[in-house]
Amino acid sequence: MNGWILAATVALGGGGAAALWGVTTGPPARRVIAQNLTTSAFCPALLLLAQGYGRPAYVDLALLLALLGPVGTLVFARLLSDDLSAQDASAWGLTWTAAVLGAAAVVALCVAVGPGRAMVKLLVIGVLLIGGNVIASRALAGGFRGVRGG
Amino acid sequence: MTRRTAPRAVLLATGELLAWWAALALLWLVLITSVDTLERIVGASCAALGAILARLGRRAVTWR
Amino acid sequence: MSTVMHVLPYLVAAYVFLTGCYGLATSRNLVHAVGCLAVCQCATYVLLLAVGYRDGATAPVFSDIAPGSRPVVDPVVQALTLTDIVVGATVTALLLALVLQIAKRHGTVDPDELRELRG
Amino acid sequence: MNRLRLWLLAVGGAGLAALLVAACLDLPGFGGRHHPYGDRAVQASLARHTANTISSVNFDQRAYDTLGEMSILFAAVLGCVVLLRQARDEHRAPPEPAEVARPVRRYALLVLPVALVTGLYVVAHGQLSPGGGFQGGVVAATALHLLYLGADYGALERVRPLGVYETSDAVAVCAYLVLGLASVLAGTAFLANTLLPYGTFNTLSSGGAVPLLNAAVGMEVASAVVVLLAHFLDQAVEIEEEHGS
Amino acid sequence: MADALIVVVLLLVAASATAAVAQRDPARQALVLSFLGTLLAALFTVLQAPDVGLSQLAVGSALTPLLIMLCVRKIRRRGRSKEDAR
Repeated sequence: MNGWILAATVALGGGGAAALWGVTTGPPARRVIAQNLTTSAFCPALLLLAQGYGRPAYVDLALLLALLGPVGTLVFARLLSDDLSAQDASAWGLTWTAAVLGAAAVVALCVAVGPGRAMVKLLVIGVLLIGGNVIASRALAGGFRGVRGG
Repeated sequence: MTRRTAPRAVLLATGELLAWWAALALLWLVLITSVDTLERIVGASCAALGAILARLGRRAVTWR
Repeated sequence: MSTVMHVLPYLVAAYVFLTGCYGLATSRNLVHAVGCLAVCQCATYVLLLAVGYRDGATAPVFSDIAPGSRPVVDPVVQALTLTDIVVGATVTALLLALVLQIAKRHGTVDPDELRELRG
Repeated sequence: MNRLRLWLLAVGGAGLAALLVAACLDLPGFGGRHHPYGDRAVQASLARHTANTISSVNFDQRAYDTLGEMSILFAAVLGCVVLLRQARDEHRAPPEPAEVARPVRRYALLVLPVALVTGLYVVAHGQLSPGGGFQGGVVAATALHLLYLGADYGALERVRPLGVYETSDAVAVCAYLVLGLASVLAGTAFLANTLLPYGTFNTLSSGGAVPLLNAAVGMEVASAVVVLLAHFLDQAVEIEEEHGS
Repeated sequence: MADALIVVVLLLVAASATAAVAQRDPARQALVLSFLGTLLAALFTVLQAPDVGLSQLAVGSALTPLLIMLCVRKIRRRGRSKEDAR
């Protein structure tokens, strides 16, 4: 029984269900935050799967998600900025807990992988993920105030 | 000697391009698994492309 | 449990397809209809990949494992799904362009109102 | 009329559902061992030293099908360009510079080259690790639009001369065709991967023509997506109706 | 253990597909479609199809939402200018 896959199941199942509930209900501000947190839940899950299946090649998936996830959130932050500016769309507590959980997963994987090129790649993905999510939530919290929705 | 071709501006520009090129070449080396000459050549050219785009992007954003 | 597992992915694919068709048929906004069509297409991805799966197998990509060392899933199905995703994205783009034209020429994106505009 | 339509939908849906469930129950079990095509595809891919079997299937065993898919992409983008052009009763307002928060702008300028290099990495290693021309091309195109997301549409327009991308789109499609015709000129079949040496396994030059076709498709997808998004962005941000109409 | 993971992700895919269809407003549907795209990329990884997962990630996370949101913005902006002109 592979511990990594169990952790990935918990991340995908729990994080996925919470993000789905967040994306489908509540005010638009809360929905875009849930979409942002989807990335910070699924990227570590993909990393855990790559380790669980014993396939370092799957790490490229997490790399691409760490890059394009925040870009997707920026798309919504910018094009929904008129709806978001009305409500306060900042959930810094959630963002930082997700960032800490992501960092914990990356550190655990680095320990498991051992020093070398693979560890540096994991750290690059971790930095991109956490940086991307923090900036995306910064954009949601009012990054596009001067933009008239476009 | 317009502002753009003043030696100092040219120096700054090449400095920025080189810095971006070095960083992106390092990123390429991290991404690939096996390193051989062809990988280095392709990596160097992709990093150069990225450096040019980085500089163009910065100038496009700061250009008013 | 395993008998359910044998057929669950196909049933999920069929369910997603039917849900997409229901959304497409009862949509009151053409952009929403294009989204429902995208959901229908997602069903085909799930079905195709479920057909190609093999228990305990890994992907037939041998950049980090030795060929033949582990059982592999079916690559042909994955190539079909990859083509499906790319064509799906371009069809979505073309349909959205058409929706923009309809909105511009008829001033509405509600399919029912469009029907009444004729004549 | 609406009630009749819903009723018809319900009957049709129920019939389709019944047929689908019957079909699902008859399919071979999920996770079965019998994959005849898969085993042969893996053998053919390994014979030609292509580590990524999916890229080998896409660009070597079924390259003609990928040619068709690429022309679908080209035709769809052409359709969008024709549909979304500026009509007579519309004028083009210059995009007003938008004030974006400083950290967001710095993030966009930082991730822009990183995403481009990652996209090129995914294209270049298409025949080795997971990835390929399509995925890398879309990532590279999306990277370019970080300028719009991180700053304003004017900044993106300064960096993205549309004519260059339209010609590179056409050049990439022609490159794919020329690679195919090259093997015809050399005496074998169209798009047959028998011309170039297959190189050593799991290196960048392995797989004969697969990496070249990958690069051609990557360039085509990247420029096609840029052209596509350009026309959608023009419609959404710049082109406005004459208010008098 | 891998079966449980497949079942969990498949049920999530079914639920998010239902949510995507039930969401009548296109802007909010784009949000759910973006979530569905990322979830499908995870499902494809679980079904051992990384190439397809990469393709779904590239297309589903940034390209399709951007296209839909630009379309929504154009229709919403046209609606607003129509009211001013009237």
